[in-house]
Amino acid sequence: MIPNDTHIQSDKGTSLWEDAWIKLRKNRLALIGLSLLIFLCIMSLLTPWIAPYGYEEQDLLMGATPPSAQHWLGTDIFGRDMLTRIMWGGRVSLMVGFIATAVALAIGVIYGAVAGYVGGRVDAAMMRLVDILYALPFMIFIILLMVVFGRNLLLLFFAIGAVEWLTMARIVRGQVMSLRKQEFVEAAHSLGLSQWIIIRRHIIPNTLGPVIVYTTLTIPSVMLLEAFLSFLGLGIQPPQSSWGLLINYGVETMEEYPWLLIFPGIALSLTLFALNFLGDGLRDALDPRTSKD
Amino acid sequence: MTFHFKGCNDQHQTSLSNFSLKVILAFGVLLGLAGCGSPETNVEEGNRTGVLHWGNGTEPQSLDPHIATGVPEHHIIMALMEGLMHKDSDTLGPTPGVAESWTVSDDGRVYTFKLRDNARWSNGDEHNAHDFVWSWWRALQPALGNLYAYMYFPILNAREYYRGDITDFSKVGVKALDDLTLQVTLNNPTPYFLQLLDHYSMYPVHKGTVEKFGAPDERGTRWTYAGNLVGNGPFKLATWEINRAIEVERNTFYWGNDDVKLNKIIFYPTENLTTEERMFRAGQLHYTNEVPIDKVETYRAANDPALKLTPYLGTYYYRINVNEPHLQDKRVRRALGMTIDRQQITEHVTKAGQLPAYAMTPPNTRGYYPPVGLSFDPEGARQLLAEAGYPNGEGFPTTEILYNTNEGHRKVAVAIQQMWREHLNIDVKLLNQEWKVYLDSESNGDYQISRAGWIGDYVDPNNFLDMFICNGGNNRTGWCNEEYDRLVLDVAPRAKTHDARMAIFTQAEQMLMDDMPVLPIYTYTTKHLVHPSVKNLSENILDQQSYRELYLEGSQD
Amino acid sequence: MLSIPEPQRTNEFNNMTSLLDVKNLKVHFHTRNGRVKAVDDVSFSVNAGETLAIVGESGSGKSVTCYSLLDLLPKPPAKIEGGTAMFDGEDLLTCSSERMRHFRGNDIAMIFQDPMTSLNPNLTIGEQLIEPLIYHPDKARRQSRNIAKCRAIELLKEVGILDAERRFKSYPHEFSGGMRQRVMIAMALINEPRLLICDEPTTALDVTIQAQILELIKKLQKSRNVAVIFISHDLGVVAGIADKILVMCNGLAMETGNADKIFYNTEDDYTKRLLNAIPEGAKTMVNRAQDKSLVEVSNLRTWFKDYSGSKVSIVKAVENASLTIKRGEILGLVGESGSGKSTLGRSILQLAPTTEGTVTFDGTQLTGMSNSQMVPWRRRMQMIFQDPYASLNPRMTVFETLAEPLLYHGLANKNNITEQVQSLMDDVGLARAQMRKYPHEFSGGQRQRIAIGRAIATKPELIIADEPVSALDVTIQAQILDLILDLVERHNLTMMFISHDLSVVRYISDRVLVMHHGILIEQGDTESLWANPKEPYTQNLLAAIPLADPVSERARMARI
Amino acid sequence: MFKFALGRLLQAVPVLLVVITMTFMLVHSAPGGPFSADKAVPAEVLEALEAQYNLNQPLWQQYFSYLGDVVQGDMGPSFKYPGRSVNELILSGLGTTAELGLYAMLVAIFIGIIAGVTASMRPNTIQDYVPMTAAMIGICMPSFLLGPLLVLVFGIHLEWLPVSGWDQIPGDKVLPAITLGTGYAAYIARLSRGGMLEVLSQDYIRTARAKGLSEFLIIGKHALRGGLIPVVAFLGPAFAGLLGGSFVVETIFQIPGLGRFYVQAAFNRDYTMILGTTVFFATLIILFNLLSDMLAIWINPKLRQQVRGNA
Repeated sequence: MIPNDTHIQSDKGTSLWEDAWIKLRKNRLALIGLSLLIFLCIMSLLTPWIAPYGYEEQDLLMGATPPSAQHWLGTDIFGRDMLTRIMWGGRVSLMVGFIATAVALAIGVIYGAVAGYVGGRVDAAMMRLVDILYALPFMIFIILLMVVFGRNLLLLFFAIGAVEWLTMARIVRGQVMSLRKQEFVEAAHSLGLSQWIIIRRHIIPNTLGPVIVYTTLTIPSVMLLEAFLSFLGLGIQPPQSSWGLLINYGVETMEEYPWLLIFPGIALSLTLFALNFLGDGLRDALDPRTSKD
Repeated sequence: MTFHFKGCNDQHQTSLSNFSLKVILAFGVLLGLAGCGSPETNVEEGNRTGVLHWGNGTEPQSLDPHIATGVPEHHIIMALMEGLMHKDSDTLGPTPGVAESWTVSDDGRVYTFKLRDNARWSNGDEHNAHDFVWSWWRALQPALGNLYAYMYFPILNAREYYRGDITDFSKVGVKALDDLTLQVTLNNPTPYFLQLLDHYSMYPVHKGTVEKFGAPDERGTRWTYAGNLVGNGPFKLATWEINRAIEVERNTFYWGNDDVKLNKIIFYPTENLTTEERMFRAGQLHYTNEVPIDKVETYRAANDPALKLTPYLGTYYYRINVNEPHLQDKRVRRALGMTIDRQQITEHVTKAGQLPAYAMTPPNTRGYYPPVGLSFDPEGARQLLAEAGYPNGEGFPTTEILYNTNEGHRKVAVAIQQMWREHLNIDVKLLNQEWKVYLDSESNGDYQISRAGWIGDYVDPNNFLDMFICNGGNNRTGWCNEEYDRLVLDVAPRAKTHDARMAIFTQAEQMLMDDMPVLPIYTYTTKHLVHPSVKNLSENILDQQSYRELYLEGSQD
Repeated sequence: MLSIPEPQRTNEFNNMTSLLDVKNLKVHFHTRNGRVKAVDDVSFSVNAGETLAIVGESGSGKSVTCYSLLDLLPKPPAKIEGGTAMFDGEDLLTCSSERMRHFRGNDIAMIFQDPMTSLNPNLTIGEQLIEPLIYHPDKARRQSRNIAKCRAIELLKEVGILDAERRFKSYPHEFSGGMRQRVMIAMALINEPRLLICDEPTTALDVTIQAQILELIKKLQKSRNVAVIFISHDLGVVAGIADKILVMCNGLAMETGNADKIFYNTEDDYTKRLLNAIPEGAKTMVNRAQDKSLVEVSNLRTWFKDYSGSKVSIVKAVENASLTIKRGEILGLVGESGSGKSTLGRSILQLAPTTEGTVTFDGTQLTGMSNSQMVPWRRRMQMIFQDPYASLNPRMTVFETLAEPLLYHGLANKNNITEQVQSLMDDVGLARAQMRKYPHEFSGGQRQRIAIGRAIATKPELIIADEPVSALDVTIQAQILDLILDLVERHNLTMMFISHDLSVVRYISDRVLVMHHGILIEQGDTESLWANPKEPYTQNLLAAIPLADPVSERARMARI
Repeated sequence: MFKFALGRLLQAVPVLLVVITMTFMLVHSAPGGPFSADKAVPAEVLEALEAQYNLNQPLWQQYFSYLGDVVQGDMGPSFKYPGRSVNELILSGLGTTAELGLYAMLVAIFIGIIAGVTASMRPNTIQDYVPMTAAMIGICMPSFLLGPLLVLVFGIHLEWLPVSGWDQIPGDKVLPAITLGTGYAAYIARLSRGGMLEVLSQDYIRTARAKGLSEFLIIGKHALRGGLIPVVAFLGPAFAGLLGGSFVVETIFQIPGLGRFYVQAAFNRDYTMILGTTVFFATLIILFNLLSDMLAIWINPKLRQQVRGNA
C-alpha cells in the first residue's frame, strides 16, 4: 500500500460508476471478458436473422456428422446444425443465467442485509427460515411448481431464484455483520438516518465485492440447473434447447459424437471465464480504494 | 504506515511450492496404486468360477411372485422359483416344470398335472400339489394387492372369488387330487393357459416360510429377504444388498440340479444405461439389460457379436385422447397416423432394428399376423385432414405430445413433431413430464397425444387387444366400441379353432386401426450386450432366459 | 593490525566504528501511479550503545528506511535503487536472503508500532517468544524448547511481566497493549541482537504506559549496550532517549545531528515546524462558556452485556457519571484507553444504550427516546470520530457524504445542494475541486476535515469529538485543532473533546474531566487542574507527559 | 462448549418441525400417488394398498400419526419397497454415502488447500493464475460431465480403475471420491487463497519474518491457522451439501447410497421415504453447521476461552 500523502491526486472527480468504468478500461482481462459477453449477447439477439439454419430443421438421413463446410460445428443425431442450435441455446441460457441470477441477487442481498443489520432475534428467525428452505426436497418442490403453475420460463426463473438466493443471503449477511460495527455506519446513525437508508446507502454498496464474485460463479451454475429443470420438464421444451441441455445430451454421446459435447461446452466455459474476468475486474473497479490510474 | 505483504522472497517461494508439488505427486501415485488393484476382471473370474454377472436394470421392489410386477423382479424370481410349466426358450412352447406331465380334457377346460416326486423346496421340504392350491389361494387374496391376479381369471370362478362374489375357495377350479396330482378347471378353453403357468404370478410359494413372517395375505413381509426366502427354483437367494447386488447360488435340492451349470448369478441394479455399457466394456458384466441407443450404432458398425438385438413382444405407440375436440374426428387421427414415417424413425432415430408397426399386435404373435390397413401416405393424409376441415393444416389447433422424461421418447417425439409439421403443416408442441405426473395426466385423460408402450405378458393377441375395451384400465384413450368389446371378450374365447380365433382378432384389430385411437409406431426390440463366454443364451420375443440352461465358457478374447 | 577500539558512547559521527552505516539509501515504489521516491538519498549511522531517532510524519519514509534494512518491504512495488547499508562489514541491501534471515534472527531485531496486531493471536506468546531460539537460522545455535523456555521466562521477568511462568502459556489477547509491547520487546531481545529497531513502539499506547516502555527500552539498551534506531513522529517522545536525531520529510533527510542541537538550535524550517506543532501550554482563546447548561447528565450508567459465549457477562463501561456541559464551552474528557470515555460520549448522544440515569439536552430528556423520536434531536448534536479512515463510507464521495445530512434533514434541496456543500467545504478548508473524490484519495488530515464537515453540516449545537486528532501527525494535528477552535468560535458550538493526550486537551479545552475505570474521578478548570491535581491518578497522568526538551526529559526519566 | 452446542440443538427442533410439516404438505399435494403404475391398478387393489398404509385416513390424521412415529424414531414403512422400513433403507445407504462423502471431502480439502496456499503465496503471478483458473473450471464442471470423463480415461482407456461399484472391486472408490470432491476442492482453493492473502497481509506475519523464521514456518505455523478459518466455516455446509448432492455421482457409479434413495423416493412418490430422507438431511445440515462452528471456535483461542469461560 502506498502512503496516502504521496497520492497523485487528480482534481477532476467522478461518480462511482464513471470511476469504475475508467478503471475497468485499464483492466485488459476484464475488457476481454466484457467484449466477449457483449459479443455473445449480440449473437443471441441476432440469432433469428443470422443463424445459418432453422433450429428445428432436421435431416434424419444425414444424422450426426462432424464439423464440415456446410455445418461448421457439425450436426446432431437429427441432422440439425449445431452452430444454429448453440446460437439458439445461447439465447435461452444467457437469458436464464442473467435474469434468474438477478432474481436471486435481489432477494438474497436484501434479505441478507436486513438479517445481518437488524441482527438479534430477527436475524436468528430469518436464518432459520433459510435453513428450512435449504432442507426442503428440491425435486418435489420443482415437480409441484410444474404441476401447479404449468410450465413457462418465468416459473423457471422463480424456481432457480428461489434456490440460489439462499447462499447469497448467507454471504451478504456475514458481510453486513462486520460492516455494521464500522464507524461510518455509526456516523450515519448519529446523523439520524433511518435504518433503511443506512442499509441502502451505507451497507449494501460495501458488500459489492464478494457479491459480484459470487454472482459470477452463480450464473454458470444457474445455466446448468436450468438444464436439469428442463430435463424434469420445467422450463424449455424440444426442439428448443439451451447450452445446459446440449451439454447434457452431449455427455450421453461423448464417445460417438464428441463435437456434440465439446462445442456447447466451449460456449459455456467461454461465458464462464468472461464472467469471471469481468467479475474480478468489476470488483476492483467498484472499489474506490484501488487506484484509478 | 503499514505494509501489506503479498509477496515473499524467491528462495522461500520455491522451497514451499516444491513441497506442495511433492505432496501432489505423492497423492497422484497413491491414486495410481489404489487403481492397479484388480488384474482379473469380474468376467474373467466369473468364467473361471462359474459366476454370471448380470445387468438387471433396477433394484427389484419385491421378490414375492404374487406382489412383484417388473421385469427385473421377473428375472430374479425366474432364477429362484419355477411354475408347473416351463417354456422352450426358443419356440416358447410348453415344457415340463414342476409338473412332469399333463393332460387336457377334450373340451379343453380341464387340465390335470402330474407333479414330479423329486421336486423339493430349497430347504429340502416336500413340494407337492397342495403347495399350488395354497399359493393360488394366496395370490387371489385382494388384500395382497396382486396386480397380476387377472392371470388367474381363465380359471373357473377365480375372478368371482377375487372380486369377493364367492367366498368359498373350494368352488375355484383348482384341486389337489392327491399329493402329486393337480387338477385345474377353466371357464373356457384357453389356448394360452399353459403359458400363464410359467408366469411368476402363478408360481408357488413356500407356505411355512410365508406364514412364519406374517399372515398369508399380508403385503411385503420379510419372508423374501435373503436367509428367509425358500423357493423351488434352480437357485436360492444368497445375499440381497439394496442398490448394490443380489446374489443367487445353486440350489442343491432342485430336482434338475445336475443339469444346472452356473454356480452363482449376481444381479446388478444397473439403472444408468451408459454406466452399464461401460461396466460391460470394462469386463464387470457378462450381460447388460439394455444398450444406449447411440452405442447400438457403434457396436453395429463394428459388427461386434456381443450386441444382441431381438424382436420383442411389445409395441411402442401413441395414444390419442379421442375426447379432444379436434381429435374426435377419426380422419384427423388417421391423417396423423399416415404421416409418421416409421421407416425413418426405426432406421435413424431408434436405430436398434425395431420394426415399423402398423398395428397394435406385433406380427407373428403365436401365428397371428395383424391386418395392414395403414401406411406412410402424406398425400392421402393431407386429403383426410382437408376433409376434416383443415386444408393444409390451416386452423388446426396446436397439439401437444405428452411423454415421460426419457431420452428415447424425446428423440421419437422430436422426429414426429417435425414430420407432422412438414407433411401436415400443423403446429405441434412437446411436453415431457416426470413419470408419475405423466401417469397422472394420462389416466385423467389430461393430454392430447401421449406416448405409450405395451409389453405382452404372454404370447397371444388377446393380451394386446383386450387393452382397448370400453373403459379398460389400460385403454386411457376414451375410445369405446361395443362391437369390438363383444368380439374380444365374448366371441374370441368361444372360438373352436385356433384359426377361427385369430380371424376374430384380425377383425377386431381392423376396427381398432380404422378408428385409430392409437398410433402404433414400432415393435420393440430387446438390446443386450452379451459376453461371448455366455452360452446357451436364448433369444425369444419374451426376452426370457432360463438360467438353468445357461453356462459360461472360458472367455474368447 | 590494530585492535578495534571499544565502541564508546559518543556524539561525534565516528563511521569507522559505527555498527550500522547507511549511505545514500534510495528506495522507490513503482506503482501504477508512477514512481514514488519513498526514501531519497538518505545516509546515517549508528554505533553500539547509541540511540538514533528517526523523526518524521507519515509518508516521510522513516519506516521504509528501516524496513529496507531488513528486506521487509514488499517487492514489487518497492525497489532499492541505490545506496549501501554496511552492518559490521556486510551490505544488508545486497546479501542473500539466507544471510538476511541470519541477520534478522540474530543481529538485528525489530519492534513494531501496533502491539495489538503484531503478535500472532493464534499462538501463545511463549511459543512466539522461543521461536527465534528453536528455529535459529544457524543450526549450531538452535536450542531445545526447555532451554528456550527458561530463557524466555527470564526475559519476560526482565521486561516486567509478572508471573511470567504462567503468562508464558497465555495468548496475546489476554494482555493489555503495554504488556504486549513488553512481550514484543522481549521477543526482539531474545537472541541478544546488536541492533534494535523500534518502529513507533509507543504510539499506540497511553501516556503512562508510554513512559514505562521508553524507560524499559532505555534501561535494556544500557544493560546490553545495543544500538537502537527509534522511529517516531513525535519529537516529544524521542527527546528523552535519543542521542542522535534524523529528521525526515517526504523521503528526504532534512536534518541530522545530536538531540540537543536539533531541539535547541536547529536551522531547518521543517524541524522548526515540527517543534512548533507540539501542543504546549494553555488554551489561547477566551472561555466562551455561558452559565446555562446545554447538557446535563446525572448518575448515568452504561453497562454492556457481553454475549460472546453462552453465558452473559456484564461490562460496566460507565459507572454513575454526572456532569453538565455549559453552552459554548469546550469540555475536555481525558482518560486512558478502556476508561470508558468514548462510551460516555456515545451515551450522551444516545448512540450507546444507557442502562440507568438521565441525559437532558436543552431541557429535554433524551434517555428513553425511541430512534424515531431522536431524529430531530440528532440534527442538533453531532459526533466526530477518532479514525477518519473508518468513519467515512469508502464508497461515497465527499459530495455525497456532506450532502446526505443536508438533504436528509431538509437543510438543503436539489437546487442549492451544491453551493451548500461547497460552502461547507470552505468552512473546513477543503478545496472545492475535490468535491467528487473518495475518502481514500485524501490524507488523514483532509479526511478528518471531511468528517468534521459532516458533523457541522446539520448546524448542531453540541459536538462530541472522540479523539479527533490522535490518529494524525503533529503538524496536521495542530491544524485540525485550530480548525476546531475556529469552528467552535464561528458557529458558537458547544463541544465535548475526548482525548488521551493531555497536552492536546490542555491546549483546547476550558474545563477538564478525568475518567478512570468508568468513573469520573476529578474535574476542574484546565489550568487549575494542571497546577494542582488532587487525585494521585491525575498526578501520574500529568507526570507522564513527555516534554519536547531533552534536558528536562532526561532528568525526568532519571527521576522515575 | 457443551452449553453452546446444546443451545444450538434446541434451536434445531422447531426448524425440523417446520421442515417436516412443509415437506409433508408438499409430497401429499404432488400429483401421482405412490402406487400408480403404467399397468392400470384395479380399484380393489388400490383400496387394499391405501388401507394398508393408512392413506385412506384424513390428511391431518396421517400427519399426526406420522409425527408420533417420527418422535419415536420410526420413519415408517417404505411404499416402494414393500416390507422395508425407511430406517432400514436409510441405514443401508448411510454408511456408503458417509464414506463417499468423507473421501470426497479429504480430496477436496487436500487439493483445495494446497492449490489455494500455493496461489496465495504469489498473487497475480502464474503460480496464482494456474491453480485459480483450474478452480474456476472445477467449480463449474458439473459432475455429470466430470464423472464420465474420468471413467472413460481411467476406467476404459487406461484400465486403471473400475468404472463403477462400491466396495465390490478394489479401487472402485477412487473415481467417485474425486468426481464428488473436485467441485468442493475448487471452492476451498478459492477460500483458502482469500484467507491466506488476508492473513499474509497481517502485521504479525511481518513480525515473524523479522524474527528470521523460514518462509515455510511462516506459512505453515503462523499463516495457515488464521488463513483457513473461512475454509473451516465452509466445511460444515459443504459436507452436508456433499451428502445431499451425492446422488449424481451415486447414479453414475452405481453406488448404493442415500443420495439415490433421496431422488428415487421423490420420483416414486414414496412419501415416507421422501420425508425420512428429507428429515435426515435436514438434521445433517444442522449438525454439520454446528460442528464447523465449534471447529471455528476451537481454532480461535479468543473465542475458545470465551466459550469455555462462560460455559
